[in-house]
Amino acid sequence: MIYRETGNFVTNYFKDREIFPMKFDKVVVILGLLFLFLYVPTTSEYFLSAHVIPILAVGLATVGLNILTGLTGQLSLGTAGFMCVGAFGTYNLMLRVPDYLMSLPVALLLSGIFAGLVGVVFGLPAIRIKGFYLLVSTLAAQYFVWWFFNSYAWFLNYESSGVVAIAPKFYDYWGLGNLLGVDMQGYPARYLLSLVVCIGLSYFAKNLLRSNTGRNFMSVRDRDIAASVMGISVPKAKLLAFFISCFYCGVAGGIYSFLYIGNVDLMIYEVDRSFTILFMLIIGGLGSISGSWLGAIFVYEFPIVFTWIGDFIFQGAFNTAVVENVSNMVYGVFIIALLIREPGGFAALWATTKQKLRMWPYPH
Amino acid sequence: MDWVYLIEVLVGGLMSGVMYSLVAIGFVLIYKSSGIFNFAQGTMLLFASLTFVKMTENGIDFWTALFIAAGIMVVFGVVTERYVIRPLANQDLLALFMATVGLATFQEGFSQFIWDSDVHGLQMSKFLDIGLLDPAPIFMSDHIPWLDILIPKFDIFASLVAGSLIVVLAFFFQKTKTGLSLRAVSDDHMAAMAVGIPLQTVWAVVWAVTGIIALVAGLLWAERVSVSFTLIEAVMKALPVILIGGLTSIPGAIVGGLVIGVGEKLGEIYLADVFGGQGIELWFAYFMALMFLVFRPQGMFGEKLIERV
Amino acid sequence: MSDILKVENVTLQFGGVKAITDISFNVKEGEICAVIGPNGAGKSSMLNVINGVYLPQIGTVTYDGVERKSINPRDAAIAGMARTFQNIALFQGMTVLENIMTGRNLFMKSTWLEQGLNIGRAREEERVNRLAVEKVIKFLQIESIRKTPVAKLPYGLQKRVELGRALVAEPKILLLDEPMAGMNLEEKADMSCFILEINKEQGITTVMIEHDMGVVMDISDHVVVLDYGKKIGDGSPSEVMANQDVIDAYLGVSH
Amino acid sequence: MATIPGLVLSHNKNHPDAVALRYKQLGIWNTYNWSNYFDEVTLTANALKSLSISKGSVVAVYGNNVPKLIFSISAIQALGGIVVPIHPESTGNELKKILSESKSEILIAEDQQQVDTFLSIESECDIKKVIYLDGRGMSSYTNSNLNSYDELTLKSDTTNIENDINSLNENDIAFYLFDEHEDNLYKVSHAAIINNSAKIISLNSLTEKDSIVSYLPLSIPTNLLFTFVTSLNSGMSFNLPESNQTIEKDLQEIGPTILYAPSFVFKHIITSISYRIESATQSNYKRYMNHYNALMEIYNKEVSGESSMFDKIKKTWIMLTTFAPAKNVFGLTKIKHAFVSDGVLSKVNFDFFHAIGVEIQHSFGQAASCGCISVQPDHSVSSENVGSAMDGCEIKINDKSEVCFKTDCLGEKISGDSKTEDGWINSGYVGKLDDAGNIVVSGRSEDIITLKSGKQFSPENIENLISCSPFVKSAVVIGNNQQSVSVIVVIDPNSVNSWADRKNIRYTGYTELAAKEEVKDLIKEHISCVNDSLESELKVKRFVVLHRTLIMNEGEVSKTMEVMRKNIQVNLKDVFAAIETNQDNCKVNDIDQLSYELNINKI
Repeated sequence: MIYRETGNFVTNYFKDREIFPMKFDKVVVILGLLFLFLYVPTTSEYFLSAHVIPILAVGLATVGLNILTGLTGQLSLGTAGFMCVGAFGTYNLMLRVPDYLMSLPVALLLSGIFAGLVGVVFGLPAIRIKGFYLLVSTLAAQYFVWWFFNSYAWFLNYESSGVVAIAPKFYDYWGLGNLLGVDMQGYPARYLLSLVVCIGLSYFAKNLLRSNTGRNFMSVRDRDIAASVMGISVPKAKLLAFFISCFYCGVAGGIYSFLYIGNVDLMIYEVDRSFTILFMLIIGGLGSISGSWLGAIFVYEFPIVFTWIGDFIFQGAFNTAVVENVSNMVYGVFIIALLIREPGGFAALWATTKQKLRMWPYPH
Repeated sequence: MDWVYLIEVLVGGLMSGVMYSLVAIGFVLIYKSSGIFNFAQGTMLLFASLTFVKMTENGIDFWTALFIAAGIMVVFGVVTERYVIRPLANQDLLALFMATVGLATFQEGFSQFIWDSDVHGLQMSKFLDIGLLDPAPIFMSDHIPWLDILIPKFDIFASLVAGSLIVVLAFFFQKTKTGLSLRAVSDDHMAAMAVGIPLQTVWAVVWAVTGIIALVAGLLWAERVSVSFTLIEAVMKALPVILIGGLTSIPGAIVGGLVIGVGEKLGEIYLADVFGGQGIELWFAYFMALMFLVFRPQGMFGEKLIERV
Repeated sequence: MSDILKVENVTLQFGGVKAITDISFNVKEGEICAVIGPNGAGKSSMLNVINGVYLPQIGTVTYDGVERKSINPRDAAIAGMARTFQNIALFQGMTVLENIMTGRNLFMKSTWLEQGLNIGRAREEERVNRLAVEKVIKFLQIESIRKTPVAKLPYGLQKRVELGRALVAEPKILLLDEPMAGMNLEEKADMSCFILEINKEQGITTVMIEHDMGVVMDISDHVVVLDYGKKIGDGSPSEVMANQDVIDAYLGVSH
Repeated sequence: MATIPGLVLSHNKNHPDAVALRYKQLGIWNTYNWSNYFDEVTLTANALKSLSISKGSVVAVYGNNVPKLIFSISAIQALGGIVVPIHPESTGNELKKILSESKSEILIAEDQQQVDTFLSIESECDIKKVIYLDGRGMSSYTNSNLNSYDELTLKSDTTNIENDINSLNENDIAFYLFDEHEDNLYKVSHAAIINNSAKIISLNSLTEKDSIVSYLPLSIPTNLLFTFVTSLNSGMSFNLPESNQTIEKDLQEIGPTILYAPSFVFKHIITSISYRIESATQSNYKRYMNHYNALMEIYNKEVSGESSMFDKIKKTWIMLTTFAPAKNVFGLTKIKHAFVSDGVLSKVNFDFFHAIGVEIQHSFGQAASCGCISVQPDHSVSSENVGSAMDGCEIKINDKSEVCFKTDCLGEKISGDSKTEDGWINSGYVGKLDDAGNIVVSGRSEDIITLKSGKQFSPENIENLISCSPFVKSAVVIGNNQQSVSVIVVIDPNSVNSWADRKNIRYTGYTELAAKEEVKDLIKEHISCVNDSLESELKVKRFVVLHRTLIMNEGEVSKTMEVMRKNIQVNLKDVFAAIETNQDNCKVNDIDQLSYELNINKI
């Protein structure tokens, strides 16, 4: 009901394609960005490290999965595997390339590309096989990648424990921190780097979605035969989707290991993480970038909030097993309920609310 | 080459293949009748076996516990059909798949919430006095004199159970009215509705039957790998099985299970060195399935789709 | 005028069932050719052979001077073939505008990187192609629904959008599979007008499958009649009407 | 010295970059500033010059408001030509009459529809050239008189036309306007219509910052005055929607500050508000109705000057939560003045618009008075009157209680004499002056009905009350030489459809829906309500729900959706006869050659 569309008219196609055509939205977005860039870094280290940065990391992976599953309709259960490639790739790039050539942002980007290429390899079967049959390929990716890094200790620099801590020198950024006098290993700096990457990649994804590539992806998802009859190269679209999606997952893996937990640990990238990210995608809404973020926040924060409720209201009545089980039940119920009531997930709920506010008090 | 060892490996593979097949049959039943790729099959196993185990741990005798657990699975199947599948009847297959992912998540949390997340052992020999199972411990391989090889007795028992289950299912589908209407439904939903087959009832029956299969499979699996979260992981292996076998074929599920079971064992023995690491069992099944599907995208017994445009 | 499309001795089988048996016919450049026949006569299969969705076992299709045993649908599109489908094959998750925009994908040369960054060629291409799409939207008089998701549209409008998606690709030849099925009289009249205009004003050769004999007789220049996968008539509408085989097999049965 | 093209010229001189005209095409709003506008006029004028249009040439423009047509008007007049605007839905007969009576030489037609209509009567009139604006679908037309506007302007040059414009005299005839009721053409000079618009502008202090959306054809005299001439004269932006189907959305996008429309448009807005809110959720509907009632209560208090501080706060709240968003949905948020012509709104609707802050101002005028002789001032609270005479006008009521006027902005009849009585022009409407000197119009004088008892009344009043319901599209009162009043009701397909859907009433089309007992009951209930407010003699005793809507092409309703009684009487003579002879049923042989059974219902 605060929306006023009256008097909002477009005079060229660029304006008609804007991501936020309404003045109100623009204001909200600018305020939001100011909040994210100016206020959030000043909050506590704990808040940044336990809430914000991990959400940025898994949210980015969700956006990646969204490009593959939500936009192109290719089911994937290999998300964690591709994140793993990103994490190990970043680690090895930082470790093995001379310091003056490599810096974390560059390593993230390169390992993202590497993860993308791995994705393309496992996406190749998608040219021949369709639908649920493709699950086999992405599961193969998940298990193979995991086994691969587990079997070849070189990638972990022969660390026998299977976990390597990340050396402080990796946060050097070519001495940028020294120049500015900022603690680049500190959480505010880590947060800002993840934030810039996430906003940049979300913007990129949104642009793809509203351009020819995005439309090609969606047409492959909706009717692949019609797509090829329109002259769209279906195999190319599928492989590209695999590449871009896995690129996102790879970068997300790098952020998760380097900017969130601060070590590279294979156990983080088991198949259940792939599922968690799938939950985020489904609950957030397939095909919507903002939905992916909403889903990531919900799925990540629910156990934390639930534990908090347990601690404060029921005096710590919930142990971790209870929290985990209840969270799983809640995710399950949310997924089913949303699929029944609003298949577009949180994103569609949000869009409907916005539409309702615009049309208020009329239903249509 | 030690041929006895080879045969033992092969037989071992076949036996674990039987276990895969048991899970796969549940998948196929649901896929055949409603086109739903039921991701919750694994958690149904967990739920069924946990329910059973908790009851026996609380002193309920084997047959009563089995009966009650079966009852609970039937109720669960019917409830699922009514509150999850039916409201989504008109959605696309991807949405239905995601709903079963949701169902799986819920069931995983639910079964461990109401029972617990501990690891339980299940020793059927405690309850069953079957010659094959005695003397315990059953995992000790037994010598088959006329072939001069060792085969675990339990595997033989499992194969017998699986075999009889398949016979019962075959009888159910060929001879009973519900079974026949289920076959009609799997051929053509619209036509089945047109001739007055109550689609929803049929679906409910299928989910209930699947629940019972899950119970049987769950108990057998649990005997091998213990009753815990790992059951779900083990069941992920059933995925390549059904995909190789073809989503709509029960014989396919069985053959697929055997192929994967044997292939996996052979791969572990003969290929592990090539790949320079142990544990290729983890992914080898998926690669086999993948190779297979690239040449035959609809699976071994799956129906070739002619896409109408 | 020359023949833009020649179908020669095409036979198509599914398993053991023959959908099309030894069919040959020519389509002249610039004409409206109607393919008619009872249900199951192999009309849709014929279109699917022409643009490469199905591969015929025997026979060739010569399009635009190139004789082919088969073609893949994408190459057909690149060579200037656009089509609509009998059971509307719109992309249900997109709006009308996006659907029609997909028809312009062959005109988009920018890379996905440019599109993702929304720079340079990508931006300009969106504008130029949007203009082309808007012209089609205006032509088909669907301005009021341009931002509506196609899934929400009634059947008749969906057919219109699908025509728009084919038309915006600037094809040389347009294959329409029952463009007027399930429409009321008024919608049929509009659709006939659009098809005639596309053909006469833009000079696009049209091959059309249609059931409504009135429409066929009104707007087509050339009629091919199929029955049980065989060709039983070929000629101008009046010739076909006079053909005894056609009257027996088709008109006689349906009336 | 003001002429229509002179105004364009002066805007071009004074503020060439200000927005003159926007029109939506291909999904975006294209903008012409005054300099572009003038260039287009120049180009078109030069093109027309080559067709030997000169001083006194008569050119008909036949179509909807599209930019090319708007430019043509000024271009024709720049050359000293006279413009005859014709409604795009005009039939062959009407077109023929207008063309021949105006002695038009050239016809500018919008598209194929208009060209086809013209070609059907081509042999019967003296048009030398037809210029079509949109050549779509006409590539096979071989008629040598047809010319494409685009080709003409392409060949044309940009010779300056300032001298042509400056040599015009403001007393030259600018338009021939067609009055449907009078069935006659009126001569209107530049000075007359521009002065008339100047009065409206100064009365309402309109400025170039305002904007107006024009979606009705300029052949409607009031529309020509209020939108085209007024916007030219004040310099405000003139906005043209994309197509007839997108008007609502386009109105919302532009958010005009000035709205002009005949009363039927406002009635339509009310109808769509009510059928939209009826399909809302129960709680929303309830809240809406509560708010509606509270708002009307506060409004009534405001009118009587009794509203308290609390009422003001409450109204702000209601507006904020319900009606401001509602206004936004209909694109009414920025409206400062909403002029209504061709009929008045009923009190309920009038009060509603005022309560939500849409200043409805009734106006009265026709071709003879250049579109307007009176307009209600801002913040007027009476729904009955149409305002008092504007400056330079005088009004009196003659002994037949007909409204007569004198004005300095007069349109003269092209043929025959105007109905003058000592310099007073008879408007053709009956009415009275209230105490404040405001005109209260009750209807056209030829429509007056005389009951058997000798009681005389104007049917418009009752018809207005009946068509107040969202379910009624129009109503036709019958009663000449009758014991009692009867009425033919035409249901509104939109709102009755959605009502029927909600009630689970099955139907296949309009005819079947109109014949439903439930619909009859619905109408019956409404008419009984209306009867409560009527004096006993005028109470409606019988009604018929018509099997179809009234058709503009058959002349049953005017271009502004007013009931055209004469033609209805001919087309529906069976219904009239049945009512006059007190039948319970009647068989109608309709214009589509089919016959229908209609029930005549008693109340």
